[in-house]
Amino acid sequence: MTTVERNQSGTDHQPEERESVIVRFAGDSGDGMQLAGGRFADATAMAGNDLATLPNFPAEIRAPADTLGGVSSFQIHFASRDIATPGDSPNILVAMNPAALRANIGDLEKGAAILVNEDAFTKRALMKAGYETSPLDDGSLDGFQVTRVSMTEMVTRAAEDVEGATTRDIQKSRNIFALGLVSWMYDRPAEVTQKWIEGKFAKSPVLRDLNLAALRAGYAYGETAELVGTQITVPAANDVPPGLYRNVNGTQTLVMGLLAASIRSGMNLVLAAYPITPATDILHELSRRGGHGVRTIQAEDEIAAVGMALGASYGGALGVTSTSGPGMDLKAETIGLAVMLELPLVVIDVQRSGPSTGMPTKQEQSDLMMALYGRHGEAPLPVVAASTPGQAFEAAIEACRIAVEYRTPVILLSDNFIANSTEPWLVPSAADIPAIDQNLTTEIPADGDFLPYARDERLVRPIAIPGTPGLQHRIGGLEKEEGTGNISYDGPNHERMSQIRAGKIAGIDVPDVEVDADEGAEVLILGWGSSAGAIRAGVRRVRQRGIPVARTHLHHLNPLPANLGEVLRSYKQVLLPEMNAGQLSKVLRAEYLVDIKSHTNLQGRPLRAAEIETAILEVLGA
Amino acid sequence: MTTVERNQSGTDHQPEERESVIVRFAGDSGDGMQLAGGRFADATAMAGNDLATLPNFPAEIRAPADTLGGVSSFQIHFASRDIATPGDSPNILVAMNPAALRANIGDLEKGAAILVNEDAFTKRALMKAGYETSPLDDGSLDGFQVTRVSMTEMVTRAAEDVEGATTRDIQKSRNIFALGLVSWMYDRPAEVTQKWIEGKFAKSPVLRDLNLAALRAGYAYGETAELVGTQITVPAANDVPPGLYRNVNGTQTLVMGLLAASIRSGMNLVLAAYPITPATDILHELSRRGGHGVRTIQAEDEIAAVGMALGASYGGALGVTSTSGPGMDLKAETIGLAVMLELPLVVIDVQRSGPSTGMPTKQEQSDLMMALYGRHGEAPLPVVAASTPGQAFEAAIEACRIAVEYRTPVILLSDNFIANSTEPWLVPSAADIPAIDQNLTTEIPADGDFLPYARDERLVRPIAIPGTPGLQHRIGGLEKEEGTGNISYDGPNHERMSQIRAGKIAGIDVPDVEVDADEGAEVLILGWGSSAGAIRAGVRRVRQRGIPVARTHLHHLNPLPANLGEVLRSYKQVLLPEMNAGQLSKVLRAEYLVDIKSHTNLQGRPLRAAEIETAILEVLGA
Amino acid sequence: MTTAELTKADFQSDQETRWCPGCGDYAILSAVQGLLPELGVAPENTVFISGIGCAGRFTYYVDTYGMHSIHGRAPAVATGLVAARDDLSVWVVSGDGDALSIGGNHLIHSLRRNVPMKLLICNNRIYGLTKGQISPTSERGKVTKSTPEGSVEAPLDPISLALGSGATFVARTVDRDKAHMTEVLRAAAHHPGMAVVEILQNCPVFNDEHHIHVTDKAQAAINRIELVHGQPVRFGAEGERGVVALPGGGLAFGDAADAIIHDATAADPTLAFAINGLGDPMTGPVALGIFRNVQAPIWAEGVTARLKASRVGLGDADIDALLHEGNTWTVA
Amino acid sequence: MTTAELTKADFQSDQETRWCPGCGDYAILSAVQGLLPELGVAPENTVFISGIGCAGRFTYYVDTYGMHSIHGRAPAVATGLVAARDDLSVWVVSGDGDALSIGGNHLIHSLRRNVPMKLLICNNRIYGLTKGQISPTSERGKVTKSTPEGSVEAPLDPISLALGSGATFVARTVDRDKAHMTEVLRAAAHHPGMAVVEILQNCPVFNDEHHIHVTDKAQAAINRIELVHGQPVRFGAEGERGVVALPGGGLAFGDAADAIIHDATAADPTLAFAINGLGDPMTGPVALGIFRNVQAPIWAEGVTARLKASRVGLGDADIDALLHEGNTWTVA
Ligand SMILES: Cc1ncc(C[n+]2csc(CCOP(=O)(O)OP(=O)(O)O)c2C)c(N)n1
Ligand SMILES: Cc1ncc(C[n+]2csc(CCOP(=O)(O)OP(=O)(O)O)c2C)c(N)n1
Ligand code: SF4
Ligand code: SF4
Ligand SMILES: [Mg+2]
Ligand SMILES: [Mg+2]
Repeated sequence: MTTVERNQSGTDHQPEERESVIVRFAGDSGDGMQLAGGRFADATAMAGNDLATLPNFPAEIRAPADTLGGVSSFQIHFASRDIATPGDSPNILVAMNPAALRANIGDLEKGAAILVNEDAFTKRALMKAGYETSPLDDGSLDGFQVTRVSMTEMVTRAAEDVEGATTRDIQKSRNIFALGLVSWMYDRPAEVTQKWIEGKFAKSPVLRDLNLAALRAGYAYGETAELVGTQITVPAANDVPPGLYRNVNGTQTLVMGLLAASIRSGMNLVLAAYPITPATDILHELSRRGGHGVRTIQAEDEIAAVGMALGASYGGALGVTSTSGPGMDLKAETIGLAVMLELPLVVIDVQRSGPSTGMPTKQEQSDLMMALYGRHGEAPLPVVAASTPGQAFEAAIEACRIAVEYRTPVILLSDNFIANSTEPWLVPSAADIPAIDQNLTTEIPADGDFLPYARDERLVRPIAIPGTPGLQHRIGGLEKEEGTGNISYDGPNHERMSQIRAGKIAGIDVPDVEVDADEGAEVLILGWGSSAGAIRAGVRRVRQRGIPVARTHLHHLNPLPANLGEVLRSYKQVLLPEMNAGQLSKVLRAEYLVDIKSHTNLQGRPLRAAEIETAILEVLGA
Repeated sequence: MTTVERNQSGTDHQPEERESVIVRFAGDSGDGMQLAGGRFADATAMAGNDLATLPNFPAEIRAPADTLGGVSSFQIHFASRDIATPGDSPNILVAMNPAALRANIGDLEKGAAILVNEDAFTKRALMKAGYETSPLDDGSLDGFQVTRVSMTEMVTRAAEDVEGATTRDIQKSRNIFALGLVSWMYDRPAEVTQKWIEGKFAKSPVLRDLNLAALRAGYAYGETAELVGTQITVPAANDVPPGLYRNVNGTQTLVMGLLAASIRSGMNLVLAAYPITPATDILHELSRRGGHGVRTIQAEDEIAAVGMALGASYGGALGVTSTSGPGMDLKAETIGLAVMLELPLVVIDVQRSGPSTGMPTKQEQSDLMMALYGRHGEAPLPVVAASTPGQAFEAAIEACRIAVEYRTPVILLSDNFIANSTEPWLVPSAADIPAIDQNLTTEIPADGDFLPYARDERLVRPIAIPGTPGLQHRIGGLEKEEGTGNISYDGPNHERMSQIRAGKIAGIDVPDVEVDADEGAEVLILGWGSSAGAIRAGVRRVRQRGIPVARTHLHHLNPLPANLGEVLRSYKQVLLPEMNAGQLSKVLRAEYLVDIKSHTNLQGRPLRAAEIETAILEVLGA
Repeated sequence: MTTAELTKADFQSDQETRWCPGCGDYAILSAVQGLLPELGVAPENTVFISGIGCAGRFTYYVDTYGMHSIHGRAPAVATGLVAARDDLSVWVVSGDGDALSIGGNHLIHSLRRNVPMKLLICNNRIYGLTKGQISPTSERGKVTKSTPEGSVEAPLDPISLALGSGATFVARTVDRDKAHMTEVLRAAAHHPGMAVVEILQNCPVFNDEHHIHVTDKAQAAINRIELVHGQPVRFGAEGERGVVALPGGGLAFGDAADAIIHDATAADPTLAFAINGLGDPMTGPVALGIFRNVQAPIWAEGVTARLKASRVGLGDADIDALLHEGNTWTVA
Repeated sequence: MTTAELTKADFQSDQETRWCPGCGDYAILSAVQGLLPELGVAPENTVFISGIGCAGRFTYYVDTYGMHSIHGRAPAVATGLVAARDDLSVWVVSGDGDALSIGGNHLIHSLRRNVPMKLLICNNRIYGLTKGQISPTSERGKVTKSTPEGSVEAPLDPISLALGSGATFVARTVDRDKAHMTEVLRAAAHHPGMAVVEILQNCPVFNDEHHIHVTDKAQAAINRIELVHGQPVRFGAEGERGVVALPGGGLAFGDAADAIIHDATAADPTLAFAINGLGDPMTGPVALGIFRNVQAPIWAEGVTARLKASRVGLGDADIDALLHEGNTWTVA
């Protein structure tokens, strides 16, 4: 085995220091761009930079090679300071084929660097990408810093020493070559990737050696080739809080949150789900955790999935179901039943671009109104939204806490961006996680019958689960008599029960919003969900112009924080950017009669710092 | 056959004239109260009174005899002037058994008349109704005008002349006896009922004669018995517009509206539905209309039903599906598909009391938010609400018109009250119904390809149905490229398409609201759906106090009438009564930032004039 | 109270039954309540889950744990309950519409999974609660309010569908034969996997006497093909007829002497399927009894114990371990 | 252009196919596009409706009318289309998850109704589009991302389920045998009622060669039981084995000489069900061909003509007649 070493002294160039860099890897979906990007991100994290990533998949499993539809990309933004988004426009684009170049060039600003695998720019591939002439030759890339590398040739040569490597394997290692090269260019530690390769291919020495050779070749190419230009280095971030960090995406944290809530509450975790992009990974991740008191079920459809989760809850477990938009539609009736029964249930909606099948692999946060109102009748329930990959951990725990302690279904909103993008995460400690009290009734009340729809001071009902002697009772979707839970068609009782159900939800204790406000700020930028990063970055830009701004972010969409009305009314202007047509804006206008300005975006991608900056300046008339 | 004749001169009492009367028939669900009430209503309509009715069924098919849960009632309000509601508190209650008395007595004001079948007040029946002593004897009915009639005995005697009548048949004719008696008491024409009996039992002379005998006996009992007191007469209404009238419920009119729209548009009507109370009758009514270019399907579930309706629409028919709350939840995903495809589809939601199974036979209008927002993603669609049994005709036509002409799913909201209550209806003329233009594309465009997602000036797309040569194309739930309709994952295209879909709906031409305003009115009472009658009556009461009031009613919930904001802002106060927790209020507050006051009611019954009156006075601080 | 002392009364709730007079559901309820005490399962360890329909009311009348869920979804809810708890005796009570129309998908999938629950289909071949529309088991040509010109659809047969879905216990019985019903339900209760029992049930209001061919004594003598494991499949007033094997494969009606022996435990469901296909369920002859009763892996078997075991000692240390998985680094 | 002059190209749309290289769906598409011209139905009178999944993309590639609907609901949409229009040739293309998991209910109900549509199930025994989870046809023990410890569920068999639902045309074929596939599809196309065809389909990415036992030449020789109407049911490398009738009823593998004669038109679906139950679909032997092909009343037959006829002369007078039904009175 050969070792690749980070060796700055081997080159004549002095590395240039930058505060932040945005790199985008792009190639065919078979080219392993997600892998290359993910490895680059891990190495970057280990180098101590702050970072944010944005994977972008095609909808097809494997679209025909070299077509625009088949392009897959991975963007990473890393810096020596706290950053908030995967970045707007890449400083460098790695394009493994013509289609990748064509699909991504529009996002680049002039002056940006482009690194292409020139071997892939064949006539056929150019044609398939819709190029009539090669952009490498026809001048259309003028103004960009284009570097052409014969990657296919390079890996073939690098593989000469590896005995037993097939042509296919060699082709497949081009992404690792590119990774090696870019790692050199941005001075990333090669050891992290090297270790990963060694672990990953431990059982297949040929592949291990091949990939190590490709990595080394890429790295070495950077060091030696004049072509690549200056090496750039981004020092470790120094404005992030101290502690132990880990690079995570929002699926991992969400799953860890569920597990932590399950362990903290002592409740078994039952996840029933039907596969759907981008929610499926939650099912995948939890299915590996049988040892942690977890049972997962791949249901026959989303209706079954939520029914199963509810059945599990009825049996005393923490019943969870996860899905995306179309699956949410199907779960509505059972969620309404859970509202009526007042049983805990956590429903996770990993939002994607709608309506209908829409653009399943793209970003949107347009399921808020559905989460709040997507059921017949008066069926209020709590809605919690995760805001960043890291925060999804707390959001999941919060959703579980509310569901269990208030006996209610809770909708937890995540989205495609949170689920798939990564960021360094200050790993919390188990001891800091609040306890969750299931508070089951296990004894026959001394003073008489068990009343399943009696209330405590928070309007919460007692729960006795099957298996508890003497507390047998029946619950159902028909309206119930207060206290006994017997069927009741009495009008005033129904009104009272409706008010109790609503009052219970309205009374859930949620923290006040905290405002990050500059002295003299006249505009409040309010966000929810995964717009958090872009808003933070956009606000920073405006502040850098010396304009005072206030910013706050909602994690609870129902009930709303008690101080929110007051906060909204204390600013001359409120700007609410969201990746939908203005949904939260509607909710808040109705609630507080405040003339909130919407900034909306339905372009299937996360918001960008620049557009937030522009929107703020517009609102301010600046 | 014997003839029953209305014969006022046969009695000594001079009939007393009243402007309006409220009668409630109540009995066991097996007692035929709906039938008695319905016949009484028909006779009343034929007598030229204005009227409104309110049937009230138990949820059980046939609850155990004599229990409170099994009580069925039918209320009718009729008057010599225009009336708006089935009335708040009955002037007379007909109670066929103790349970009926107990279940209804609470709605009576002191002084009201009570007519009981005293034979039914057995020990066992009293006990089953929860009476420890007989209310007929224990003084608990003091203050009411109680008339005890041995109905069982009377019908048994009346049946002596009818050969072949079984005991069971005789028992079952008690409702007709009661009907006869009440018909005499309120001077209703007996011929109408008599004709109905003759028609209904044409094939069974025994039943015919038995029921005629029972009717006659009841009528005669009134004429001769001293007990019954004064006969009351309510002259024909004279403040209603002239024309041909018919007594209708909102199911009949809605079905006629669908048929009229189908005939007017020349499109075949395909209704696919899954049974659910109270929507099922739409399926029943339309299933009888095969001769009118109609095909109905009882689907395997609501998802299939809406899928079938959409499939039929795709084939060029007018696809309709009807359901109630729980079924709406299940249709959400397919409605979203229809939004994306831009195909006509009419979805009828006959609202009932929710959430979940709720109180299936009770009244509520709590599905508005779901109609507007109950789908994932940005999926706006038009929502039309019927306001009275008669108006459901126009509402149905309007829903069809919008669906067909704008190529969009439309949700038509009706409710339990509209569906089941009746009122005299000024029968419209076919010639006055607007034409509906399906406007199919049938020719290959001269200028090139057929573009299924091209737009006209209203943003409406062209439709070519299967079978049209040369215009083959594919549509689907994935986002589409503007114009061609090809799959597109392009972000800006998605945003444009989203805006087009929204803009098309927002631009639908709906009439301005008209305000019925008194000079100097400071408060506007705004309603939607079946609150229309109660609001009209409540407003009248306030006006009778000399207080100026303005009133308007919404039939289009999306898009909202263009002048609505202006109207709302031109009153100091806006009061919005609705049978939910304030749903429309929320929508309008968000839209117009007007501080609308809600009057809400979740008691499973229609609003009452008195509560509207009180609410108005409260808002006015009067 | 030990489970040995249980009586029928222990399984009767205090709620008033709300079916129409003469409804077959009363007899089914009574048979179940009569059987439960002898199963030795305490009321608190027994759960009834139902969907919506007249039959769905069942849950309220049994003094165990129970959930009256939503239309068609009871098997899914029961599956979820079992996924967390295989220590309970789980019963689902369903109507023909609930189980076979809106709930068809959950039915076939819970059957293939062999989820341990007893699912009773109260088959009155009609929609009772919604007042008389066709159900998926109504006969072709049936006139109802939704099919005034007669239904144009062939019925689903619950037995065939269950066998086609890989069911491990499949039986048919009838509300008016308490002894038969009890025996079939007893076997279902003892079946460790999923047991589906079709109970022909009268709806005197909307489909009166639809099963008279097997409930009227004289007609039943001719029409009831009794399935008894290990016994020849004979029927007829004198037991003179039999289900016989055809030389080219398949079955037919023939002489009692040639009758095949019923083997409910046969691995191959073919003969069960074939017997059910003979005759005519609407008019007879029709087979009653246990068609199939085989062992197969039970879904979620042992889950309660497994979850409990995996939870022993689970605590903050495990959370911390989870949180620290993978690459980490420290910022000082 | 007359329908006699149609060619494969007339059924090829201008959209780029987007399946993975080597996906079995290419072969299925090609077989269908090859068959369509000979059916004599103009492209404009042909409609493809699909659900969601890799297979669901099919619709975009056929130059007829088409709708890419939502997951599992294509049979319902097709039923509605047929309810209004029986003058079209309606095809539904589905995956194993689309048809049998989320869409199971619509499948069984459209089958019992015998709605005239051809429904193809591209059975790769995996979820392709969502990147590799078990499907309801995956074998017990299958390891996928959602079942890292192996699936604990028995698979559904589409043929058994269809037969249990009363299907009138049921067949199985395989993507790698174009001739067989075309023949089966041709018969399906000519079946006047609902035809369901299971096509064993390779997913090289997530379930490669799952059907190698019937696609590899040597293995296929041993494992393919060819069903040919009117022919003895024989198989084996030398045709030496056969499906034989057992004396007690039922079928088994035996000697070719004793093989039963396959009768796809038998009223009783028992033998079709029995043949399908023999062997093991995952490893072989497994029967391919047409299991059942019988005539039964066709749902909505003649509806286009009937609706048209009932519309002749329908106009304002009819609306007015409707509006005036029942008791009316006049206010002057
Ligand atoms: C989602 C939904 N759709 C429809 C209904 C209305 N509904 C209640 S019970 C029922 C069917 C009743 O038939 P069945 O299941 O055979 O039970 P039965 O009443 O005959 O016992 C229907 C359609 C409902 N409650 N929920
Ligand atoms: C309501 C809904 N749930 C889930 C999905 C996600 N989804 C898309 S295709 C698919 C299953 C694909 O498997 P299969 O039907 O076998 O088709 P294949 O891709 O294997 O051809 C799923 C679960 C969806 N689109 N809609
Ligand atoms: S309607 Fe029929 S099934 Fe329902 S309770 Fe009455 S008799 Fe029983
Ligand atoms: S994932 Fe499998 S089924 Fe889907 S296109 Fe690729 S090879 Fe075909
Ligand atoms: Mg039924
Ligand atoms: Mg598949």
